[in-house]
Amino acid sequence: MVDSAALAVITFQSTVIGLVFAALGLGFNIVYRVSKSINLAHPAIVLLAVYVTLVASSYLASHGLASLGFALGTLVAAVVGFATGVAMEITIARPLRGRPPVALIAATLGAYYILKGVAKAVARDMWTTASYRLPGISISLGPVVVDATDIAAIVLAGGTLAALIVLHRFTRLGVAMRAVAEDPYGASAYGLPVKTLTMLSWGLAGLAGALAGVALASKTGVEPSIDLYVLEALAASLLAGLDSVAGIVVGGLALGFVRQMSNYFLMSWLPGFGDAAAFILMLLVLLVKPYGLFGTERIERV
Amino acid sequence: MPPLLEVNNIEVVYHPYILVLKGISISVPEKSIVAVLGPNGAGKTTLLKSISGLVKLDRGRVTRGWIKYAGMRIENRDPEDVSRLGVIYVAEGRRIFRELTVEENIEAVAYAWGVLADPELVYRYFPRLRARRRSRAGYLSGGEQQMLAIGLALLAKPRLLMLDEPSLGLAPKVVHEVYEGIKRLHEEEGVTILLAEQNARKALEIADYGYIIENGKIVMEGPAERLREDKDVQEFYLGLKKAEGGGYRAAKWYRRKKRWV
Amino acid sequence: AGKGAASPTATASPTAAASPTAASPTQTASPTQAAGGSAASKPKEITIPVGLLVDLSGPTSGVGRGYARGAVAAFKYFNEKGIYTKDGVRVKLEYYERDYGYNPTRAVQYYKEFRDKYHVYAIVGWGTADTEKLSTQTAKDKILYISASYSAVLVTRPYNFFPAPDYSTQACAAVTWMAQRKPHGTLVLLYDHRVEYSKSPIPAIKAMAKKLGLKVYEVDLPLAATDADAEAAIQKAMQYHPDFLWCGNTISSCSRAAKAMAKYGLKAVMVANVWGFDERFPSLAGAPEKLANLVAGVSPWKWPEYMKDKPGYRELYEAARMLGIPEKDVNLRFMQGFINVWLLVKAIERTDSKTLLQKKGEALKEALESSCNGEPIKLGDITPPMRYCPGNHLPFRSSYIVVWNGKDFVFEGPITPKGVDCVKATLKASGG
Amino acid sequence: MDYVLEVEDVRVEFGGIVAVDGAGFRLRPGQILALIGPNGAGKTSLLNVVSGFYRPKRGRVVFMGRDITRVPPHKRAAMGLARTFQHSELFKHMTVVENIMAGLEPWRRYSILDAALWTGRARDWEEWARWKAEQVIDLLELHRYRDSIVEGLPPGIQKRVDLARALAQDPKVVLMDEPMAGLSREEKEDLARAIVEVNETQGVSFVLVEHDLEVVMDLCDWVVAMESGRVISEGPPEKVARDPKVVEAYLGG
Amino acid sequence: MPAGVFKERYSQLMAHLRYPIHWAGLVAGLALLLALPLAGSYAMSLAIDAAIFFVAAVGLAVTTGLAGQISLAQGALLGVGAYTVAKTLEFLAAHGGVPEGSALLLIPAAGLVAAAVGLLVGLPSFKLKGYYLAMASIAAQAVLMYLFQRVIDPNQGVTVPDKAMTLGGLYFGGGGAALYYLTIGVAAVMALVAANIGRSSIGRAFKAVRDNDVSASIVGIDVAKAKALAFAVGAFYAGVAGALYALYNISFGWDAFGLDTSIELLAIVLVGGASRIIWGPLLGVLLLHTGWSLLDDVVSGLPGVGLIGGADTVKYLVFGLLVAGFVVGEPDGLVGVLRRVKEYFRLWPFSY
Ligand SMILES: Nc1ncnc2c1ncn2[C@@H]1O[C@H](COP(=O)(O)OP(=O)(O)OP(=O)(O)O)[C@@H](O)[C@H]1O
Ligand SMILES: Nc1ncnc2c1ncn2[C@@H]1O[C@H](COP(=O)(O)OP(=O)(O)OP(=O)(O)O)[C@@H](O)[C@H]1O
Ligand SMILES: [Mg+2]
Ligand SMILES: [Mg+2]
Repeated sequence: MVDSAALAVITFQSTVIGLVFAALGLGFNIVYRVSKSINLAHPAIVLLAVYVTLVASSYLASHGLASLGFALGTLVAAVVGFATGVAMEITIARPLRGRPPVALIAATLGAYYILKGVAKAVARDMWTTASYRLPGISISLGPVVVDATDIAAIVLAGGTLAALIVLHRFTRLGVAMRAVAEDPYGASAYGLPVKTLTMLSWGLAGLAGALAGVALASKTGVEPSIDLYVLEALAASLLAGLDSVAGIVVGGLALGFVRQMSNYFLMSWLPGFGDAAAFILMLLVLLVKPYGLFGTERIERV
Repeated sequence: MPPLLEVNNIEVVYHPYILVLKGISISVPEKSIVAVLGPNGAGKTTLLKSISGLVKLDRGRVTRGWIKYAGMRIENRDPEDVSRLGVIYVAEGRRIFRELTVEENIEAVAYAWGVLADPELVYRYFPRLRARRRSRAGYLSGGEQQMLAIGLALLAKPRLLMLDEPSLGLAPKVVHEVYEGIKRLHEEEGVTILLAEQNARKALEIADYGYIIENGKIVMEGPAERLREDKDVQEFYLGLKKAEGGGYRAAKWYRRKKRWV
Repeated sequence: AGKGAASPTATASPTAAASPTAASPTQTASPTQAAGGSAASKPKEITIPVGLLVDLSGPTSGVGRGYARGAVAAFKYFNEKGIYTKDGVRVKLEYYERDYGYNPTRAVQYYKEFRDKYHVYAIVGWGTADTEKLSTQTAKDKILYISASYSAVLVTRPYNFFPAPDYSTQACAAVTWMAQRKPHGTLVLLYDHRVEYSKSPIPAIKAMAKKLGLKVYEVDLPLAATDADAEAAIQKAMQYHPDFLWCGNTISSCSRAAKAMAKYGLKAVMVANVWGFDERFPSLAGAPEKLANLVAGVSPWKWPEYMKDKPGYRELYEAARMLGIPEKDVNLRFMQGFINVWLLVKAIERTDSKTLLQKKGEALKEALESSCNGEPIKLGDITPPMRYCPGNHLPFRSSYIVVWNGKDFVFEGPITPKGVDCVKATLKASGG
Repeated sequence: MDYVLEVEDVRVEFGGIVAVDGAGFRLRPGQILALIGPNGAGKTSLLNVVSGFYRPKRGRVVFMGRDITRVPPHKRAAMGLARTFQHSELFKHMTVVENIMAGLEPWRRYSILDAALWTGRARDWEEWARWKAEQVIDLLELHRYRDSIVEGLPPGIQKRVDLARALAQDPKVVLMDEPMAGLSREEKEDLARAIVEVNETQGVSFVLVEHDLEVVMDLCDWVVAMESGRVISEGPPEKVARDPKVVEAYLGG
Repeated sequence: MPAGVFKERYSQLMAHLRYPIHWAGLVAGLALLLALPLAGSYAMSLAIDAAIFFVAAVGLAVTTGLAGQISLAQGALLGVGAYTVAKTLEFLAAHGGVPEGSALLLIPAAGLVAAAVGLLVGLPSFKLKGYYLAMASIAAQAVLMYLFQRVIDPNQGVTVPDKAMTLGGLYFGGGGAALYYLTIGVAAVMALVAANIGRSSIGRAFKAVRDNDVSASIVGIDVAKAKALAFAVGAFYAGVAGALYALYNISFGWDAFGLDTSIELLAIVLVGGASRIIWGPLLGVLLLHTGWSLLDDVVSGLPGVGLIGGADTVKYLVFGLLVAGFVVGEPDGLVGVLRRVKEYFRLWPFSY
């Protein structure tokens, strides 16, 4: 018994969530490209941005700017996200350049705690379950209803993805970033602006994390535990291939669909199997394509 | 006129306390080719890396002495700043971006130099790269990789080009080709070249002046032709003793110890 | 958050010093000293250590913060006001606040710190999973444990207390209310099938529904639900044409489900359990008008905002004023933390200093259990008279159904479920 | 047995690229054979087929009379087929002596339980392995570096460690990929001496891929020249060096 | 080898305790551990807890640090060990009763069961590398977690019966001196075993696979077998740690074995210094695990805590700064810090 209305709704929601996952995963890929490391602080950047938006928008609301609150709050969060990324590059990634990637991973874990502390300090009394105030839009497309949170998520996640993918794929900057990622020594010897590019990349990753985080929070509500979704988005990154920026869209959508569809269709037998299913899918894909769907295979020669 | 590059009595230490260069001074006049020779581990690479600033990334440091390039002190500067000044270092072991295609390698470096860089330049000097432009550089043969590495350096329009063992692992014919390329570059573009080599014969063929480093110290220096004539250099670096019945198989029975050091 | 402000600094605060009964710190006998020394000289004031285990940073910190705030406010408030044992000795509560981030391993570690380093008499704790798991140990260690988890399992544990009916009894009240509104209706249960907290009242609900003639279906709704999960769950639920929904998760998950309900125009009434519904619910769900009379929550108590001047509730506001907490923050969560500490205060008030110092947690337990056949415990008007009996720590059985009418919350009830022993139904199902 | 190693008609492809296209060679016991050819001729790929890292599309490898084309690489080492590499492929975070001893793993004669409890069996074997390693350390004069981490060592020393790791396995055949690259004249002589010594005293056969023609001429009994994956010339060194095809493709004018 | 100290046999070079200073350290360490119960039961609890995580981390250090296979399933494998104990006892209780002290006997069994599961977890390592392998292990973590939630521990809580933890009048549950000595004893033996494996040919094979798996296979190491073994050994440690976890916690549920625990264990290994399989995990556990428990008192004493949002907030800031500061200051992990101190004294007064 497949209810077609339900199927349409779930398909739409899977797409939205998939886009959000893709945007969340994007930050991992960008950082991986320049620093060959997983940024474990990425979830905390998301957390910070989500609460910055909440605090900023409620501050604006209390000053009579309720209608602009969300938009301006998001803007503030984007700036904070970018700045956080840059700050991480300067304080952590740069001193550890040339060291084994595990050192950077461990350091980003430290940054995770710091940023979570900062998020808590920013939120203070607002460190709680909340939701953004969005206009009461409701558009019906057949059985599917699109509301303001859907629109916010699609615009934020989709916009972030589109902008950064264009930047990485269709400009020389993207190639230069890959070169820097592969061999920062060599790159600096050939005159590539390694510091600037690395900093910019981390900044953009932070920015992407912030915007994706706000997109996520409009779909889940603002939650102290919202950072947990971000680790799941890591699956999207690997599914796509860690060094593929454009592939992340496919990775995110695949994750969104598998997660939601198995949650729905397996509900009676395996309730809540979505997360595990998403990881199993990823594992199966990786067993066939060990560097993800679009990742570049590592060159192995002796 | 002062030399383009002057290295004065530098000491270089790697983390934590490995002293590698123990007071080295060299000078490279504008538009010359200077060769640095020496056995394995002597410190040739370290010398070039200290000039380019790359020692820093190996957790090394110039702890004494100074390096002057075009009148500026450049020791312990960031490598990207040094390369911006026109000092381009082509590392040993064909340091290219192996995961990128040939074309992308060129694009990446061209990005750094903006409109100044002419990607075609690479293909002009090393035409055989054109055919492989879409291959990932890691799959190129050794000679092609070396050509690409030098080609990338060209894009930066270097004033001082430092080459670290450009002949390493190349077939004789390709060594010849690469050296021809270097010579052409020197002549046509007027690039000053600092060359570190094991292949002393090849290096001294094109160099104006040479230094021999052993164990972090300069043990001998002089104009190239004079080094070529030196008996010890001949024996230990050029292997010219064959005429006297030496050769590799004979090395088993007879081996003279070096006098220097 | 470390050592509570009930330590000497707070004792020496101006208000305390001005109060005639306040003793200066030097006169304060430490409990160990007093217990070990001659019992003849009665100390003027004793300090007893208490652990406060809360989630301020983990997945449940969205409600955990309010709860912790209420508890801390209560510690400070009662310390200031003065807590006296039956024999008139003043008791100061020295509390140690620990944020365990909902991590069970850390909960155990902090428990050991409370027990072995601070020798606490009592702990005011938090989650279902950690409280249940610690309950065996607290019974052995004889430490009174008052939790924010109202799990039925805890009703039978000797040292566990809470001033509310257990989840199952609360849920049974909700089912009773549903049956009253529409006999033989259809009920869909939304809850996370994997989480003990969400699952805990399900067997009781099923038993009650069967008894009252409601049809029951189950739908999985993750505790960490996105709109995609919530909308899928609601779509699934709609296929059963429900009259009622039960949401057994926490407020974020339940409010997402309500949002989906409004979005797809499902006209069923959702009743959420106590942690799934509070003052924020309509705004979290994002469609306050559309959800009028469609969303409700169970609550064992009326909410502070509606009872401002009533005894018991007055103390909440007084405490908040004293600590500079804005009035709007005196909400259900704040009250839950506050009354848990208050219950501890009640226990102290029902024992005498000698027994307290000698038997520590056991004295507190016995004091609370003395309500079984003796004077019941009342926390102002917040709770009805409560009786804790050995082996059955269910203090009362009635709950309100709090209905959102589009503008305001309306309290229906109190409702006392009848005909099914809801605690037993749950205990039987969990095999404990 | 005429040949210790026979490599016949090997073909290796990577996507569209044909790296080896029907090349092969035969190695007599005690022989030192050189494999020469321009960069990209497929020399390394051919060695990779022999040591089992690449699986050929066609052709076969016969080692001591046994077809080993399908034998996994780690088993070939145990059979007496050792290998050194073109670029450093050492275990770079391990010390020199550990690197050498790692090559003895196929001969380990104790179980993980022995290891865990460090029983006599484990101890005795480790002692033997260490002794074995010290033998080659002596031979190749690596004493100074015995306990150094490989990563920081100069490339020339790393080459020597690589050879030591191979020789410790008591091989019948050693495949060496550009052993002389990056060595100074003097070091080349040292290495050559070691090769000749092992060759003459223990009868070990060698396949050298080498660009230094002088070394090839001096050391080798037989030279195989390749180009574009095919053998273009074969024979005694002097003959091959004069072959116009070789001069054209490899040596240059 | 310092001048003047000569070894006659190679095996002496391989001994763990080569110099008098090693012996002195061992004696001092042992004395400290034996005397620790004098510091009170909280100190013992901290030590037991630390020892349990230490064992699990040493296992992970073998898998990840020694053999280079990143695993984020160690938390779930800890659960496998813990549930092996609890579920076997549950079964025994239902079929004739729990023998005295049986929980103790189940410790090695827990290790073996976990090792078997660990083999499965490690299967993708034949194909995957680095982060991709790490992700595959998250998949294993997720699947195991689902099994715990739906099949093995649907009530989110199991309890080890007291009788199973009592032997010869001693009670090994929850804490106390008996469990303390048992735990540190097990931890010490497990550390020794790891060190032994590390210096054996098997350990060298692990390291070879980590450094360069291609050349490892060509020089004769069975890479697949080595990887599988590394996973099994690591999982065995997790299983043993899980059994001890069961004894110490008495009651526990699947929420203790989530991805956060796996991440914590990996962080312990990485921050401590991945290449040293004993000292790295030890220092990592002390900083990241025990340090967290000890930080509360420190943090609440800091001035201005209330201004930044309370001690719980400040704790995150301080802890994060500690971790990041240590790593950035010494990328080789905490072990690197130790080495630096040692180096400093060795060269003193000629500090360069
Ligand atoms: N990153 C490093 N850390 C520590 N020591 C190093 C480092 N890099 C090089 N060394 C040491 O410095 C010395 C000089 O090395 P360098 O690479 O400069 O020699 P080289 O003359 O270029 O040798 P080759 O001809 O083999 O390239 C060597 O002994 C080497 O071990
Ligand atoms: N793993 C691989 N994937 C794709 N192409 C490869 C791979 N290995 C080698 N090739 C290609 O196969 C050809 C032969 O390479 P090989 O390394 O065998 O040459 P070689 O004779 O050893 O050259 P050199 O003297 O430069 O080392 C080259 O074109 C190379 O790009
Ligand atoms: Mg060099
Ligand atoms: Mg080759």
